[in-house]
Amino acid sequence: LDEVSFGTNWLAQAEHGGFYQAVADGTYEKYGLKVTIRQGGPQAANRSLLIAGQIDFYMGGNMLESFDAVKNGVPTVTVSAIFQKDPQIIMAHPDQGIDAFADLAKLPTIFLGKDLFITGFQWMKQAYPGFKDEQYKPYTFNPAPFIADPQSAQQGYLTSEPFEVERQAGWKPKIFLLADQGFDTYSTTIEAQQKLVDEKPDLVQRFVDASAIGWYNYLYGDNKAANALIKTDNPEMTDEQIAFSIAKMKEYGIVESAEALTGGIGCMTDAHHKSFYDKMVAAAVVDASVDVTKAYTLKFVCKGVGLDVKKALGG
Amino acid sequence: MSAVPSPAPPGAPVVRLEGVTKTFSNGTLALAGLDLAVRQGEFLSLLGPSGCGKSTALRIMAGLTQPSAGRIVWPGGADDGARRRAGGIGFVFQEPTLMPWASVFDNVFLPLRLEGNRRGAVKTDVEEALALVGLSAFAGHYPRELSGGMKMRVSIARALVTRPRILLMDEPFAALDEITRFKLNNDILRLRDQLGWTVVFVTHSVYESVYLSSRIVVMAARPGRVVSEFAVDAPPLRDEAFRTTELYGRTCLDVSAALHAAMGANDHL
Amino acid sequence: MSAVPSPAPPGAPVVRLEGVTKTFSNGTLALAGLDLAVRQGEFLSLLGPSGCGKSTALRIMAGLTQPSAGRIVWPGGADDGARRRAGGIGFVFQEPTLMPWASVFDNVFLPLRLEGNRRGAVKTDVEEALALVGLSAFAGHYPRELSGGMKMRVSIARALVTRPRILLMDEPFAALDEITRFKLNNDILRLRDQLGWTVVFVTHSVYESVYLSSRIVVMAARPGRVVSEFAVDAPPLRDEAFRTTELYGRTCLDVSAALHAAMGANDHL
Amino acid sequence: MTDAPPPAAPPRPLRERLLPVLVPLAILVAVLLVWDWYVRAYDVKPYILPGPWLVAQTLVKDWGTLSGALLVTLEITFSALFLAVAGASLLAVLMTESRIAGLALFPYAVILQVTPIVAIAPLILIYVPNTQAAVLTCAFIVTFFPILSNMTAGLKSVDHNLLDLFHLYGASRLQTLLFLKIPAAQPYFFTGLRIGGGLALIAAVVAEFSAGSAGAGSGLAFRILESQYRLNIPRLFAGLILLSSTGVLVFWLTSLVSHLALRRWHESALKREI
Amino acid sequence: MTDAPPPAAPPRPLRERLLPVLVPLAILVAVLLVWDWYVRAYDVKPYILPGPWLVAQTLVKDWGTLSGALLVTLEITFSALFLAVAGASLLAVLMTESRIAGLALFPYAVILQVTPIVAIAPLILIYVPNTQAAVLTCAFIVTFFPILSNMTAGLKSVDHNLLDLFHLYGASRLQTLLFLKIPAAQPYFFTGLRIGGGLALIAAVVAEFSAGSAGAGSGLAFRILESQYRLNIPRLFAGLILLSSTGVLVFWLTSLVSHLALRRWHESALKREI
Ligand SMILES: Nc1ncnc2c1ncn2[C@@H]1O[C@H](COP(=O)(O)OP(=O)(O)OP(=O)(O)O)[C@@H](O)[C@H]1O
Ligand SMILES: Nc1ncnc2c1ncn2[C@@H]1O[C@H](COP(=O)(O)OP(=O)(O)OP(=O)(O)O)[C@@H](O)[C@H]1O
Ligand SMILES: [Mg+2]
Ligand SMILES: [Mg+2]
Repeated sequence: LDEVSFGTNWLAQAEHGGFYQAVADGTYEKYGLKVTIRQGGPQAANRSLLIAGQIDFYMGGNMLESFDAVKNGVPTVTVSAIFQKDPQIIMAHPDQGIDAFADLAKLPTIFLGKDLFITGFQWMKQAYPGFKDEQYKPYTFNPAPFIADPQSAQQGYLTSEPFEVERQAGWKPKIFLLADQGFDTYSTTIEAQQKLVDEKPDLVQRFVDASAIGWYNYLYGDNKAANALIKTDNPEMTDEQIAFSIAKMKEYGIVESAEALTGGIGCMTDAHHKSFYDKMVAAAVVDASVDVTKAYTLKFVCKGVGLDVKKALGG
Repeated sequence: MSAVPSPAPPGAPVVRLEGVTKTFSNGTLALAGLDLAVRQGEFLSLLGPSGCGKSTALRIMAGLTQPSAGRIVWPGGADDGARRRAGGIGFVFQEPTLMPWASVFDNVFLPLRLEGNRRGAVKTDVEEALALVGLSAFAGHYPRELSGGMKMRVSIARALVTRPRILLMDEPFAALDEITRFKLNNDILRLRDQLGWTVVFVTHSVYESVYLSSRIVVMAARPGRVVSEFAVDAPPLRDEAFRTTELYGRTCLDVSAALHAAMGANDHL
Repeated sequence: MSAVPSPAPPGAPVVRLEGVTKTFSNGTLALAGLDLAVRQGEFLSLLGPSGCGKSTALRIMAGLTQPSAGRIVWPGGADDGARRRAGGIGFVFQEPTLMPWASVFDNVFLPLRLEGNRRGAVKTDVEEALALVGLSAFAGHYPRELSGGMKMRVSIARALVTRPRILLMDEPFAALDEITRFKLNNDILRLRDQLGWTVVFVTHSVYESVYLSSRIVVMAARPGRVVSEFAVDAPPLRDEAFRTTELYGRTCLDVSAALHAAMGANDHL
Repeated sequence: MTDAPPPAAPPRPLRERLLPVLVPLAILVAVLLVWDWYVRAYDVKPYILPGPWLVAQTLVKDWGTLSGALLVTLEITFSALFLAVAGASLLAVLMTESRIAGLALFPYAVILQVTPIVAIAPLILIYVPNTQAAVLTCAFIVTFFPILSNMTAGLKSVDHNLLDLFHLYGASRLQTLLFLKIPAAQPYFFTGLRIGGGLALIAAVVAEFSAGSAGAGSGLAFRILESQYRLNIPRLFAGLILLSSTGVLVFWLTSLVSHLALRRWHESALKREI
Repeated sequence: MTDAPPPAAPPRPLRERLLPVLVPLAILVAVLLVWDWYVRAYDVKPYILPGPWLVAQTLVKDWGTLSGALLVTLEITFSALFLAVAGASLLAVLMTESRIAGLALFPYAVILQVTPIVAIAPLILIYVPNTQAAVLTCAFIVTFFPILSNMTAGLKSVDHNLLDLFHLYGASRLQTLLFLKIPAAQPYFFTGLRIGGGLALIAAVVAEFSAGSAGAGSGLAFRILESQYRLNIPRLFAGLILLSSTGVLVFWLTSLVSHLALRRWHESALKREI
């Protein structure tokens, strides 16, 4: 067995389900891998650990991170993209007359994490006139200020914040998936060091394939064991929340849409990458000098791995 | 500086300690049933072995220490605070007790400042007081830059600068050479004559006490108490010639003997 | 405590100040060209007006202050540090200079501790020194709980506890009553006779200086300098009878006169 | 004729001793009442500011999770405090004994102080073997400087006359340090310790935030952040209150140590004899 | 016969005065050289640890952005320091003047100290009008306690004999405070200020992290975090270095103020007369 460590970018949750599934049901082992999952968390530094070579694979949040890596000469590449759409949302109070995404520009306050502010929000300003820096207030992963202020919007993760807000405040927030508004980055990617890709392509391929199979099993098969693992890593996780997340992922086609439907989970295309890259260049989030093709490799994906499993499970 | 409305008539008690006992928190019995009356206009010296409670008695009079038993009576009227604010008391501590961050001038200026005077208004008062103790040239120096005797003289100047009605002095001249000491002795006698001071004076010098005092109280140690008392029946304003009188010589001998007796009365050394 | 290899023969200089000048950083000229030799076995008193540089001279001898010009010569050999570590010097500062966080016992124990002695081994030495100054009962007290005179006595005990070869004392008895003072005077004379001390002694009391000294140096102030010198030709071990001798009376008068002259020599007061 | 007020009656030790407990307690009750009133009167939602009663209930309910987390945090706190006290004292001694060392090192101590942990946490994680050590390193960095500053100030504030005394008796540097400078620096040291105690606690929390372990073996900080993320605000407050009480306790402990060391001689702890 | 060493030559003021500059500078050069050597020798990639030369270049290149951010941070720093000094001094006075107030308030000051900013930032954001004020509040909270602690210790350490003197001359509480307690507390106060200076800077950074503005008008913290997100590690280091230098400068400034105030009378600043 090859020992492999995989760092996620947040606490264990349903959005990481496929990886836990592959650990739990022995898929990785079948592919000759002994995988340790290092969960991330608020301010955890798993990305630095990938760069420093202390872990082998890292779960990237979106492609911008990879573009930045190229720009700064950091030799990491994206080898697979589990999520076709970034589950990043902006949500607003339901009773404030916010019907379209562009209406958000009317609100005096939008709570955003710093990373989304320097990326997604820059794009919003460019793509939708009316958004301006003055609207920004920092989001500290506590939705209370948003709930308290009807004239505000807030970033969120499709599968998390709306659930919490509804549970606590009792109303369903209006949800705008950024991906559906044009912020079409891949998400929950698998990043690895270029060196690993060059020297052990076989190992990378095995990890990518096993992960995809894990995901099919998680979405359509018996995921109890995976959820148990998730709950050991993150004791706060509830079955209710997991069920909500899985439902949302399916509803919005987070994992399976576009090319993934035919190429299998993890599939990426040059066109999709370029589309996002061009938007980011236009929004001046990314430098035009970045060679976008260096940010990823299509070598390992779109091979239809796991489609059979899906079929077998009746998905 | 400030006028005191109605000074008590000469001879009337200004302050009276009645059966004052002081036990410190560590258990030391410093004073046991001390009775002592200070009369208007008198010059009272306290004499006694080291550690017999002279400083403690003086501090109790000044209201700096509370007796554990007994009481202090101020027949003159007014309460503690008002009396002090009336510029009533001047106090020379046994140690110089200067503010290290303030110049000599500012240290002497302090009591006047606390009375609400502005620096410019009382500059000459401060300068006079400094001149009296021979430190005019050192007004701008800091306490750290002075010799031991000079510090003590600053402290004396500070006590005199308000021209208080009652002067309590705790071994003010111990750190001074004899000539300065004699000069200051005479200055004090003269000022007392002019201003009608009441003085309570702690000293270790029998000669000094006899030269200055109208009354001398000898104390014994642990527990501190009065063992004998002497009146010096001579006019208050004296000069060096007084040291050659028979009264002076005899009183010195008497007081010395009393002091010896007081020391013998306990296993002091 | 520690034996000093070869004490200088009686009469040979132990330490010599040659043309010592001291200007403090604030510009005060404390000493100007002071020449002074301390001889083996002598009891040298420094007398002079307050602020004339006695303490400064003493501190220079002890190596605590560096002269701005001139030099100190220690003919006895060995350098500064070695001399001190040989238990050579005992020093009584003008102020008690006690460690407030240490008990009386520990304060007196300090010099012995610095010599490397363990507490148990020198307990009796400390207790003897405390008994000498009459503070046996206060060994466990803290400096704050003592009277002014008692603090000074702790300081004296601390200087004596190492039985140093040379004793420098800066007005050690100023805060003490006359009886304690006389007793300590006699104790010092006796110990000096027994142990062959060389003593340099600063005092303001002419009588005390004549009673104790084999030589008296009178200084004048700003700039500090020697103005006259007196030898007291009497056996070193004296008693109260000495105070009635003609030599004593005459020397007192002479020294007093010299002191007066020294004070007149500047516009001191 | 007016008599001076009669001498004060002998001190009432019981009341004297109860006061330091009763007064803060009374204020506590007052704060709780106002808090409760505010939450009720303005109908503040529990996910914005939960009432005290709800927080108390949460504290009891989640005691298992929270107390475990508290223990983890306390361990880091006291390790960091211990290391910081030891390190800062050593460095302070070095810097006051040698002028050159002081000049050379102080700027770097300052740099350590002003470097944001959040920014260098990743670097620390890379160079330090495990998360535990990383958290401890971060907490140490935060706690270090105030103790160093106070210790240095203390060591420099020694009475020059006492220094002379030690010089005179040929005290070695070590002796001067042990018997003079360190005792004399105590009042400053203990002030530093009082600041450092609370700071170590908050540093442990911040360190956990930045370099943090997550999941099962994690400390109070993680629980607090997690509650925030989950909008479990009552638990967030329960965690904060646990943290605050611990802080007060640590402060009280360091103050007690300070009082015991100083009460016989230093003005700040001495009762005035009146 | 051995003579004592000749009296020390008159002090060499130039060398004396240059030493405090030269020594840290020498160390700085040494640190830079080692850093440079390490980066080259082990071929450390610039995205892990950029070499000093690269950082310097970045500093120059990005000076426009960074210096603007620095100004914002500095404004918060000095506002927070000023508010903390004022507030802490006032509170320290209140707490030492009234035993009851001291007992009642100190636990709450401690609570303020140990409450993690990150956790209460949302609350602050809700209750405070704008981001600027929120940042200032956070920075203030962090800076407050060390100054309070030192100031309190200072006000309590007044010589009891001097207190007696003031009592004797019927000084009012205000007079005692102004002419005695405050001057006497200076050495402690300045120690607190030295800690507080650096702390205010780091507090401004932390506050910006947690409650902070971003974008055009944002401070150094945001730039540092942004560089971290965007993997622009040389700029991250340039920002850190700017921050450190500012910290050293602030420290040096507070030390200078302290020295000027104490040099004529307090042991810690006084040159020994030897
Ligand atoms: N703060 C204190 N705490 C405990 N005991 C004290 C305190 N102050 C003084 N004493 C004790 O009280 C006694 C009397 O002290 P006091 O200072 O009144 O003596 P004194 O007569 O002035 O002596 P001296 O001539 O040496 O100054 C002494 O035994 C001393 O130890
Ligand atoms: N640290 C200092 N800085 C500046 N000037 C000083 C310092 N110490 C002493 N002086 C000055 O030096 C002169 C001599 O001081 P010194 O203490 O030697 O006097 P002294 O003869 O011991 O006086 P006293 O009998 O009053 O103790 C004084 O004028 C004093 O002002
Ligand atoms: Mg006394
Ligand atoms: Mg002197």
